[in-house]
Amino acid sequence: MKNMLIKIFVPVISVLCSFIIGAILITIIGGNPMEAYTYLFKGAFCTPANIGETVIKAVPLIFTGLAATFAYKCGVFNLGGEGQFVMGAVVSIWISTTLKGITGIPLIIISLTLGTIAGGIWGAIPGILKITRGLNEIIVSIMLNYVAILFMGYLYTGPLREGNVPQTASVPVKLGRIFSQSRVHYGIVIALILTLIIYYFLFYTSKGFKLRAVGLNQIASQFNGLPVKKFMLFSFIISGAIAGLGGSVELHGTQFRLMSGFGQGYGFDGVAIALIGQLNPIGTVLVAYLFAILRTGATTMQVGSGMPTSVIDIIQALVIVFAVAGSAFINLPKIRQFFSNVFSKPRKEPL
Amino acid sequence: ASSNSTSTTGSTSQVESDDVSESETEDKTYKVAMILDSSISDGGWGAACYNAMITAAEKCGFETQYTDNLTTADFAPTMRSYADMGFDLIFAPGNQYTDAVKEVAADYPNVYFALLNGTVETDNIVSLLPDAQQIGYMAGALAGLMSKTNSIGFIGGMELDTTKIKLESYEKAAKAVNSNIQVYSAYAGSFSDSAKGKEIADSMVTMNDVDVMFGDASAVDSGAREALSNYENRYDIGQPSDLLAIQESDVVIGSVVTDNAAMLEICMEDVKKGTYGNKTIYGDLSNGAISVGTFSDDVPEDIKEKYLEIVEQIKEGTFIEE
Amino acid sequence: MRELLVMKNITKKFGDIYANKDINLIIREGEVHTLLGENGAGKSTLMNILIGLYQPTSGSIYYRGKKVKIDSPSKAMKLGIGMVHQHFMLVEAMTVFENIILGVTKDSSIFIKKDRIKKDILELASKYGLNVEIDKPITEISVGEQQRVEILKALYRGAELLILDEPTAALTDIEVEGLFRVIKKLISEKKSVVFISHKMREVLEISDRITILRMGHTIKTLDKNKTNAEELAALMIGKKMVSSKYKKVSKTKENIIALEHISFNKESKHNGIKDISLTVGKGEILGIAGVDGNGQSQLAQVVTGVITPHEGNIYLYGKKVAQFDPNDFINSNISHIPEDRNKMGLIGDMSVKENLILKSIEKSKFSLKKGLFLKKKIINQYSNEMKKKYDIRCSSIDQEVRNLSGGNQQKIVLARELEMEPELLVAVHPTRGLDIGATKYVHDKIISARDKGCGVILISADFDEILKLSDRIAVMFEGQIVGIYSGDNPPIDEISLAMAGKAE
Amino acid sequence: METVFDIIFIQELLLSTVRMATPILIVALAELYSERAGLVNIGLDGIMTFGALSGFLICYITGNPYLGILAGAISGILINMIYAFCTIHLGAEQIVYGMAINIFAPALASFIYKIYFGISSTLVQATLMKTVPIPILNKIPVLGVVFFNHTPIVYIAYLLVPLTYVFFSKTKLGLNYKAIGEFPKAAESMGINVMLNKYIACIICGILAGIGGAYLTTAYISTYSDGVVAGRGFIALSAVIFGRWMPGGVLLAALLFGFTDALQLRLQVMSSGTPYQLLAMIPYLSTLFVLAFFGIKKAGPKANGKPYFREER
Ligand SMILES: Nc1ncnc2c1ncn2[C@@H]1O[C@H](COP(=O)(O)OP(=O)(O)OP(=O)(O)O)[C@@H](O)[C@H]1O
Ligand SMILES: Nc1ncnc2c1ncn2[C@@H]1O[C@H](COP(=O)(O)OP(=O)(O)OP(=O)(O)O)[C@@H](O)[C@H]1O
Ligand SMILES: [Mg+2]
Ligand SMILES: [Mg+2]
Repeated sequence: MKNMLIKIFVPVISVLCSFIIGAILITIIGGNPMEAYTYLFKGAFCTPANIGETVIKAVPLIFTGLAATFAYKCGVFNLGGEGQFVMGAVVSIWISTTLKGITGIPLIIISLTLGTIAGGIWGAIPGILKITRGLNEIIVSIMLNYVAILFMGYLYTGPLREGNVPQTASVPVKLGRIFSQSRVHYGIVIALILTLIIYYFLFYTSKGFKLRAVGLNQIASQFNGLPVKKFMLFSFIISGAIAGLGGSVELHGTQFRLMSGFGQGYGFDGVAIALIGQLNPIGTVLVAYLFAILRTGATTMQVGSGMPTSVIDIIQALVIVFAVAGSAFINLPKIRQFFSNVFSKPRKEPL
Repeated sequence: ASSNSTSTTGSTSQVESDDVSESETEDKTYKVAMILDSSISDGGWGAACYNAMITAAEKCGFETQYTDNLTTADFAPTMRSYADMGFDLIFAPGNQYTDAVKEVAADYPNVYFALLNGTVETDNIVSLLPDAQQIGYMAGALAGLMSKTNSIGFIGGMELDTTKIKLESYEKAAKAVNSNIQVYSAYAGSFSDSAKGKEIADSMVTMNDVDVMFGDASAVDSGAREALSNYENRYDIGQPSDLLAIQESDVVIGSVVTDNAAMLEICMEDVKKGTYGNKTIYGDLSNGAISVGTFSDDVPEDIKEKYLEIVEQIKEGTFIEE
Repeated sequence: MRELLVMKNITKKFGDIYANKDINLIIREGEVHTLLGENGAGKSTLMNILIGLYQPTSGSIYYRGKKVKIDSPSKAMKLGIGMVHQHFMLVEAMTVFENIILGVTKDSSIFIKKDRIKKDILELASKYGLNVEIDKPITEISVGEQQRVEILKALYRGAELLILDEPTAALTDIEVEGLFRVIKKLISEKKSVVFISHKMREVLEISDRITILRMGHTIKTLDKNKTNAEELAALMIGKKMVSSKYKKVSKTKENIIALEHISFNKESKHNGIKDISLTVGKGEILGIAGVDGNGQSQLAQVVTGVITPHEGNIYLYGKKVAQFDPNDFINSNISHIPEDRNKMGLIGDMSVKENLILKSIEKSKFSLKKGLFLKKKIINQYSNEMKKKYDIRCSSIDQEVRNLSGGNQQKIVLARELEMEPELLVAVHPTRGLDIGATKYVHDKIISARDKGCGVILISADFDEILKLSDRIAVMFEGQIVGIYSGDNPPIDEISLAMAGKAE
Repeated sequence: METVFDIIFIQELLLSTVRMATPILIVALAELYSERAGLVNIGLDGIMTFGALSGFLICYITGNPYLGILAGAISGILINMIYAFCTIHLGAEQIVYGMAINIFAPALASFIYKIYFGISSTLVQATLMKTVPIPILNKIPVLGVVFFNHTPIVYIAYLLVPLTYVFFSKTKLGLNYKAIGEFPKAAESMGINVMLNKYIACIICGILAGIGGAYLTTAYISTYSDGVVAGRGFIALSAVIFGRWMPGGVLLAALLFGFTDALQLRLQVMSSGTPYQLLAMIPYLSTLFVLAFFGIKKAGPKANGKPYFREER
């Protein structure tokens, strides 16, 4: 009970803190913080369309966040979310624009599936290099991000270019919209179902349990008969596949084609989201949604109040800084002790 | 900051009708907004487009606003926000925004869109199309005339279509004025990595003895100019602003100026008159949207004369027959 | 004798738990003062307060009559207090030399004057008979040697009060004797020693005075000469303890495991095993005696499938093992109590419950459809049962095992391994660091497993333990088996010589 | 066309390699100091950007590039203190704070630039640091130009490599410092002040990463624009891992990146037919191949990335 209270209380306080500093900043540059924040709120929540935009924004973040969560749970640092996201989309666009004779939902399903596989393969590379050659996955996955993005650039300026703009053709079939008032597409449903599956897998199945064990102590896992390397490779592949599916969904749901800047920054956002969400799939979704609120709201706020875009980025960073600092703060041994002194009945003998 | 936010809560599909009636009253202040995927302070494309909007807006009495450093995924939502906020005209300076503009324009029939380098014409989208070929020809001709080493260079930021056309016609024009010309080109893969621009220019000079360069890569170009300034008799041709009119330089010999403001002005007037849509405003030498910039002293009089003659031919369409 | 140090009313809370409550302790100059207490009684905590690693919740410390505030280990060092921690504080990526000079500011030079310092250290080492290979990386020296390095570290810093927190847990008898010589030399120089150990024989041999802690409280301080083992044990656990003697059995015909010419050589020649042939029968305990660092770890890992031998074969229940994989060995009913419970046995960040079912989660008892559905209720029920049956003291089965005392951690490993009803149990240092109560408990469990027909390979550096439990004793030296003896009336002197490599 | 193995080509290629490797080297050393104390900082890109801005700004105002470098160093420290406080004192996740810096610092830099310079159609230029050839040495054929005709920052960067080596393997402070990244509790119990050293690590990291950024805008090019850093921080991060947490290795890694990038640009100029994206992949792919070929099992400082609290078990 007291834990729940603290868990809700602290993020709220942290976000408030960052807003106060943001307000000071806005005032300094001659803006009106109240007005700005009103826009922020309106932008994120005011109309069904705006709420929809927020959800749309959250979708790719959920995928990359889940990808990071899955890898980190097994103790592997997949920083290659962006590359896997992009490769998923790349294969999807290739398949869906070249495959003849299939249309409609079957085409989407094929396209998403192959995108997922592509992400999985891209994720498998650092995994294989790690378990066979002992290479550090961080460096490999960062390098692969650059390669994937350049490869995508090659495709949309070269072989898959359509017309006179450096971009690919648009996907022939798009993910359907759920509501008529907003652009929210079925990608969010896929994301949420995936979240539940991952949550169930990690915390309610034996394989998930073992995967977490490997993530926490590899040596003990090995001594206790868990196939450590298999799990590590598996988590790389699944992590990549999740990101790849994310890229595919983003392609079919919102972007429809590849062009410069596709998927930019989602990989690292995902890592931050997963960590802030305490490596819990549900937490990941919530944090991804918070990020999305900040971003859609921020767009409106910037547009409405006319502040430089950078101010919005500063406020966003402050939210991260304060939110994480807040939760780290209450987890400090000293502070935990303080809380337990305050809340619990005193005098408990040692065990 | 905006003050009439009360009427801007309309849904995506339809902007409320009182907005429309409002736009017909005379004392309405019109508003124009610009979106940008790079920075408006990049000293290149972004800055030029922004300044064009400011210039045009001052003339036509528009209020202005901008959002820069956008990622691809944010193009559409940002324009939607502007549309919701009651902006009349949205300026999207680049054909990479085409999709997003089309999508948002379809949902906001009463908001107007100006798409630079675009090829779309609808009821509320107007394309502004400075003639990339003419720009390339002009730069190429000047480079060809000025080069003493018979090697000239080109730096692209990304492989945009306009960039490719510029490169192509740059090469053609240079070869037309000097058949021995060799053209070297490279892409920085970025519009902001100035250091890379410097390295590319440096390697072109040292390896290929390039002595005149032209670039289509914003901040990267300024890096290239820095490399050139380390050598004697190496020159750069500027664009889209008239660089020598703003800043002194011992490298820049002239600029191919694109006056997007003139084209934007036409759009703004159309907005006011209510005659917006279904057209492409071409920008070329003949309507002054493209022009010859200030020359430096390094350009000898005879070359200048010859060059201006060629520009005249380009304007007439007789320079290179296709 | 003058009082060197007084700790007054020291209280230390961790979260809700009082690790120390109003503890009073007086250390005199030139004495060996022993702290005795069960696992989790608060000995290490008290000493960590003294060394400045922990800050007491309340209470005060007087050193040479002056009140002092020890807020960091460097402060303690300045006062002349040095400590050898229960868990080694050695940086594995560094050499012995580097570990010894870490943080020392004896001379003002920026650079490390290697040759001069080395000479100093070696002089000090030979003065106290602490034999160390100064240029070897920590990972390449044995546990016993690591212990010597720890002591050297403290001495090199010029400690007047040396705290030794369970220094003998990982040492063999011969090494313990060496350590006691060091302690006696220190005392003769008027230095003081705080000694912590669970081994009553050692406590009675070396101490001058003994303070007993129980559940965070000071129970009593006694003079060594005015007490005996029984009284100490009773004070420690709060009740009388009956020590047990186990009967020995002779080897049955039926082999559970047979090793034929097994060799494994990983890095150095000291680190492998060579040409080992052994059998373990049903219902017998084969004790492996030997100085720690003679290949016992590798032996244990080979017979549990963790590492693959380079040469030789292993037969399990008469069938040749084709592939070495821990999981296959587990499925063949082989249990393993590994030498380092924290590193190899337990997942510290997981709960008691999760560690208990780590190996058996996919059994139909706990899950359906190959683990797709877990029977959470049954798992909880089982864990609570185990908590009771094995007397695991934790606040709940959901507590992270990282926060349990060593004894309780070991009980979790024991519960997990024995509940599998193994046919072969490989137990490596099963009672290292455990108090006498817990030790007896573990011994009883191993014996009862044997009596149910389980074959046991018991590897221990504690010779007493080997003698007490083993039905047969094999002696290891430099990776080889140098002799096998019957556990009933074993020739102790002969075995000791064999352990030292002096068998004929 | 010239042959590829032309001596001038090689000289220019190497010169370009040295120039391009320098910022990566400085920043990789920054990360090396950070990770050796157990602090993984992926916010290098952000610190560099802010260093680039403040270096440029001060250089513009004072006309002195050296003051610009100093400003870069100071601002690097300031930015990195956010990371320092949250990760050292609060024990918060290091990756998250690196990310936060990567969002925060470039935004702040962009903001300050716009406020100060407004929007102009060309980039504002400041004074560029002059090269200071080293007498005699710069007369050595080929190598003289390649190595001894640079700005002082370049010399300092390369000098830092042996200095760092000496610091970590020959000095007491270096030994103590390394112990913190390996086993902070042991270090603490040896009387080493872990917190203090971690802060020092953050200060060094801030200084070097800030200088790395300021180098770009005061000694490499003389303008600032958003995005000047262009991902060099992440390359530096990789260089540390590639270099196995050793200064010599880091130098090699930075040179490899610099070399392949310089080569790639030249290949682009020479072969205009090849899609540039494929050539631009060369630095990344060659890194992967070199790594895969040699294979590194080294995991870096043991306590890297883990929070440390004195009273935690
Ligand atoms: N850092 C810590 N955080 C939380 N609890 C702790 C910590 N250190 C010790 N404890 C708890 O304090 C109590 C005393 O532990 P301590 O390590 O002092 O026991 P001990 O007497 O040394 O036991 P052992 O013989 O097993 O070494 C135990 O309940 C333990 O769980
Ligand atoms: N008491 C001792 N006195 C002197 N040297 C010793 C002592 N104990 C062990 N050594 C030496 O320490 C060195 C390293 O032993 P190490 O622990 O690395 O090997 P090991 O124990 O055989 O391997 P494992 O740890 O797998 O059992 C050997 O040279 C060994 O002889
Ligand atoms: Mg203890
Ligand atoms: Mg050993």
